[in-house]
Amino acid sequence: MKKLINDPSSVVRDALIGIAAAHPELRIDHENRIIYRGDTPKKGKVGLISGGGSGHEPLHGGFVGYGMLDAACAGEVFTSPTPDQMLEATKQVDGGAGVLHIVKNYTGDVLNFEMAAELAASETGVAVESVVTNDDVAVQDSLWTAGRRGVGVTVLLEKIVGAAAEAGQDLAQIAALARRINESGRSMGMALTSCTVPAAGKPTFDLPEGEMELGVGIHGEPGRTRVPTGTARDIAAQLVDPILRDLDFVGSPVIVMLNGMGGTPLLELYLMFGEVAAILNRSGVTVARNLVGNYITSLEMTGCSVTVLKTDNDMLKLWDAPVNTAGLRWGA
Amino acid sequence: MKKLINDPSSVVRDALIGIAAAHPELRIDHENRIIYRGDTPKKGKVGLISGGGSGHEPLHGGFVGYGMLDAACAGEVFTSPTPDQMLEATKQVDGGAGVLHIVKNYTGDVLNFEMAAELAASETGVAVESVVTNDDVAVQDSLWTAGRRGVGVTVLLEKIVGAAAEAGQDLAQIAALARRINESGRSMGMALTSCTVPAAGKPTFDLPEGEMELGVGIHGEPGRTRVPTGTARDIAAQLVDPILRDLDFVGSPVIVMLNGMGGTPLLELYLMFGEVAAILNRSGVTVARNLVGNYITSLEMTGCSVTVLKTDNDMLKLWDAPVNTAGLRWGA
Amino acid sequence: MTADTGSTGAVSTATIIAWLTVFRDLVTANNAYLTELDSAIGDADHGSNMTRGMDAVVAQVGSVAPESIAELFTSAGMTLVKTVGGASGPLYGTFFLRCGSATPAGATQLDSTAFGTCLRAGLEGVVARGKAQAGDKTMFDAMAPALAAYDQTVGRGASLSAAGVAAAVAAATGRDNTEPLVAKKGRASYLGDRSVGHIDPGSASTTLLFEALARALSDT
Amino acid sequence: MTADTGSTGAVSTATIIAWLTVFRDLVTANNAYLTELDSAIGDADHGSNMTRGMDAVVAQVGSVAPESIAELFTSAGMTLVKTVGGASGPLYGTFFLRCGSATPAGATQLDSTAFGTCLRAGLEGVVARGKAQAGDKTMFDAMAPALAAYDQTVGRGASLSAAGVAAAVAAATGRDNTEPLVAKKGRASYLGDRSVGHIDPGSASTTLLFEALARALSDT
Ligand SMILES: Nc1ncnc2c1ncn2[C@@H]1O[C@H](COP(=O)(O)OP(=O)(O)O)[C@@H](O)[C@H]1O
Ligand SMILES: Nc1ncnc2c1ncn2[C@@H]1O[C@H](COP(=O)(O)OP(=O)(O)O)[C@@H](O)[C@H]1O
Ligand SMILES: [Mg+2]
Ligand SMILES: [Mg+2]
Ligand SMILES: [Mg+2]
Ligand SMILES: [Mg+2]
Repeated sequence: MKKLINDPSSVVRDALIGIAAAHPELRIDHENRIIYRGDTPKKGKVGLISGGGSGHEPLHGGFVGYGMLDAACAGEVFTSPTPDQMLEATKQVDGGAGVLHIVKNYTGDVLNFEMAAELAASETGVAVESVVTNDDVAVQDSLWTAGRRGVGVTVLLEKIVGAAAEAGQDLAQIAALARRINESGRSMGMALTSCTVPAAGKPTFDLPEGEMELGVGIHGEPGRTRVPTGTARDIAAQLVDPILRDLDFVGSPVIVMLNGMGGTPLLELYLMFGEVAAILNRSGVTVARNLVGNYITSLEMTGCSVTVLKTDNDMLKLWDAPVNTAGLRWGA
Repeated sequence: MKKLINDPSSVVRDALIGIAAAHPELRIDHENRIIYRGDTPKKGKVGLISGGGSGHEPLHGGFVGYGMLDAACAGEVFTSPTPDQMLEATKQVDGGAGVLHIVKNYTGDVLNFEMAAELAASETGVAVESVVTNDDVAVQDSLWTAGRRGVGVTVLLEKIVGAAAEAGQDLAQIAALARRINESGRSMGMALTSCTVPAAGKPTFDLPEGEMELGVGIHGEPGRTRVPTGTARDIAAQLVDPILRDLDFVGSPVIVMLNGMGGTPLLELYLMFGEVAAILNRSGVTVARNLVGNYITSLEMTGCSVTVLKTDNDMLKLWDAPVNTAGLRWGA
Repeated sequence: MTADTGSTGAVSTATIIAWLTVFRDLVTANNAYLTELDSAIGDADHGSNMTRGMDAVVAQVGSVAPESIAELFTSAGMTLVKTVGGASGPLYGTFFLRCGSATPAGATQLDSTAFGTCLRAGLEGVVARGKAQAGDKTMFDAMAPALAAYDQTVGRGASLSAAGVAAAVAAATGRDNTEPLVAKKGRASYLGDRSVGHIDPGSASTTLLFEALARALSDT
Repeated sequence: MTADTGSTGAVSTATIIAWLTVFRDLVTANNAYLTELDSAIGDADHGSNMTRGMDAVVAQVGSVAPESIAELFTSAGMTLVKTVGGASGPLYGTFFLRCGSATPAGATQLDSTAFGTCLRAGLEGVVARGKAQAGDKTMFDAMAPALAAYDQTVGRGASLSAAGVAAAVAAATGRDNTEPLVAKKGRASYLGDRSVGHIDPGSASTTLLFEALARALSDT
């Protein structure tokens, strides 16, 4: 294993020290591993918190700041944070208008946020709503399983509801908006190589030359199927087709994110975006906005994911509103 | 070789198609492989162009836009662009106030920009100044060699002179500022793994477990020495010490960039920045601003580089001025 | 009424401390194995999750010296919830928290039936939290058979020690039985059919939990 | 005055076209080899750079059918400058551009001395552009000996064909002699002492240039 770390057991702690050094505008609670906006709580504004395992940077800590999250709780690498972290963050960011928990649909994240919400209800007067993202079309959904994973839509959702909170929408409106965004977005990912969890010390899986994992998530977990690699054009089709089969995107402006898994060069991500945009064009889907880059990653895994989100003018306005975070910034 | 590409020979062309799709605010000349600001030339503003081999993204195309470059010429992967590209860009961005060529010190870049400047002088009336960056302390400098490589300082320079051009400084002032920045900055890089040039089809070098290349540049070239890997703390010292030995940074506010080589997770880059910042603090160097992320990369190489730039209040003001590019954005 | 000749003994605070300590030792020794299982159908962290959590539990128990069994269980549960995260944190945490709630306050000794009631409450907590059913390929598939075996062994009047061994053996069988299953819950469910042919990591750590229990009960 | 019995012949436009075409064929066949050399002490692109450039040169020459030797050289030089980039683009480009400037306008035939003058002008162009000196571990170290051998062979009245062979042999020796050198120019110079023990990629492509010349001149 080759990594720029001091010790596998101190990766998250050490990285938080670096984040604190790099971003004096944020407030870091090192003991609880929480990254706060410097000016939270903002009186009257709904507080937005998220969190999850580390290793997906810039998600979520990189999305804390004006127009996006109030706080992000950092778990160990690929391990969701604990209820006490979320409870503490919930208390700290409440400006009297309640707090939204943004949760990616993984058993660990869901259970820990659930316990945090229970604790918040019993120990504090803070109104808490939770939204669970589950946009990954690689996973077959069913009432009887853990359901779909939450992946790329989480990034777009955090931006849009962040702007809504900044605009003064109340908790019920924001929770409803968040659920609507989740229902309107779909993602699909692939990997050319695995990542290495620091504590595990070796790649989670082996992927020989000529093969790729199709339908991977963001935890170095194997995908739905192992298939031969292909050209960027082929791969783009293998990512976009299942998305378009799952939801009708024709007729509404969409936001497209071409997300890198962490180890793929930006040159290739742009190249892939070109292929994805071409398919969407041919399919009659109108790309109104886009993001190309590493936004929700899986350590050094190479590969990418595509997220398509159906929007309307209101959502686009919220998307365009100023945001000022380490990972996403415009208009501010 | 595992890459998200269609064909090794069309990587740059295909990526430019993606960049055009992702950034309607830019203008792409696909034939000449030039990325332009949508609104260039701006009458009375000094035009800024740069360029180099592809594979270093976001450098340089990602730095085209308000407050930074007017145009970037894209070469093949790791191969400097050609004089006709630079000549064309020079003509296109001249708003009557002349054009600055920002050149990284590699024989290829220098020779091609030199020929472009000769052609501009003989074929056009455009006033051209060139600045060559050579900030890499890994390379021993000498009159009798190709000298030091231009690396990280190039990014900071493009931002700062971009703001100066926006503020209306004239060509002579801007060229002088650019040279002063180059003289005030130093960089040092390392790699844990090699990258793979698409046309070569295999890694440029093999780097076994437990070893790293110290003093690498950004072209997958081997470094100055191969040494055992160490903790992030050790590696930070091996990068920062030669920088501090080369130039005295005490007493002036510095901008520090902790740059990823392309394949290293952001989590590790932040962790490294924490270690670098600690060393600088201990050494009495005042870090006024910082950048942490992938800014001048070497395809999927893992590793990082540190750049330290000595500034003054004027430079910091230019640094803080609004910038709106794909790769660097604030205040706009 | 039974042929078993051992004493039925009692579970004391020392037994619980031994249980937790041996469980810590077992997950530490099997850290790489648990992570290996989690690499195949998960995210390669189950070993480090359990080791981190049980290290904290044993440290906490050592530093505050809880005076009752309920306190011990609650402390272990709270510590797991606070230090593990992931799916296993809330699930193992809830297991011990519910064990604690089901233990009479202040009690320092439990007979085999009362202890069985605690364990059963723990299992019900896991189900309430995780909604797993038999055959979903989770820790439930080791825990439920373990408790059934415990109850059955105690029911025929055997010793606590024998009940512990029976539980451990049943857990191991339950763990092995997860191999051919398609995962329905947790991270492995994303793999669909590809989860077949792999042992569920949580069922493996639960087997260690009951192996540890068997060892702790062997001294009762 | 000489024992050489071959005709001294003349260089025609056809000779130059053959030279460029064979050079294209040789760099194409040696693409991986040149890139391999460039991987060791450079950035792994010399093979693809030269192949891309010479493909374009041959395509261009074929499409416009230049009528004089000077036009051929100039076209080759311009095309290399426009399509190669990197260090080799301007250097090989300048080589041919200067060969062109040194060729009498409109000439379609050159004797061995006049042709030697062209080549010498090309070498001087490379030096003017790249400032390399003997022993800097660059293409110069193959090109300079090649021209010296050419001049010497022509000087003793030997055939163009013999001069081409002598140049190719000298280039190859020059290439091999770059191996122990510490690079002073170009990308390999960043390696300092680590550049020792590797052949300079540009000296290898320059050797191919003179091998191609030898083949083209063998028909004169
Ligand atoms: N809903 C559930 N009910 C019971 N056990 C579950 C459930 N979901 C997951 N598990 C158990 O948790 C184990 C995984 O734990 P761990 O790897 O620590 O967490 P994570 O999956 O969050 O990485 C699985 O092997 C499984 O036994
Ligand atoms: N200053 C110079 N003078 C002469 N030849 C040079 C000089 N610099 C580099 N070269 C030659 O160029 C070759 C490298 O070409 P190439 O790999 O195509 O370009 P780059 O170094 O830009 O990647 C070197 O092997 C060397 O022979
Ligand atoms: Mg996990
Ligand atoms: Mg090159
Ligand atoms: Mg796991
Ligand atoms: Mg090269």
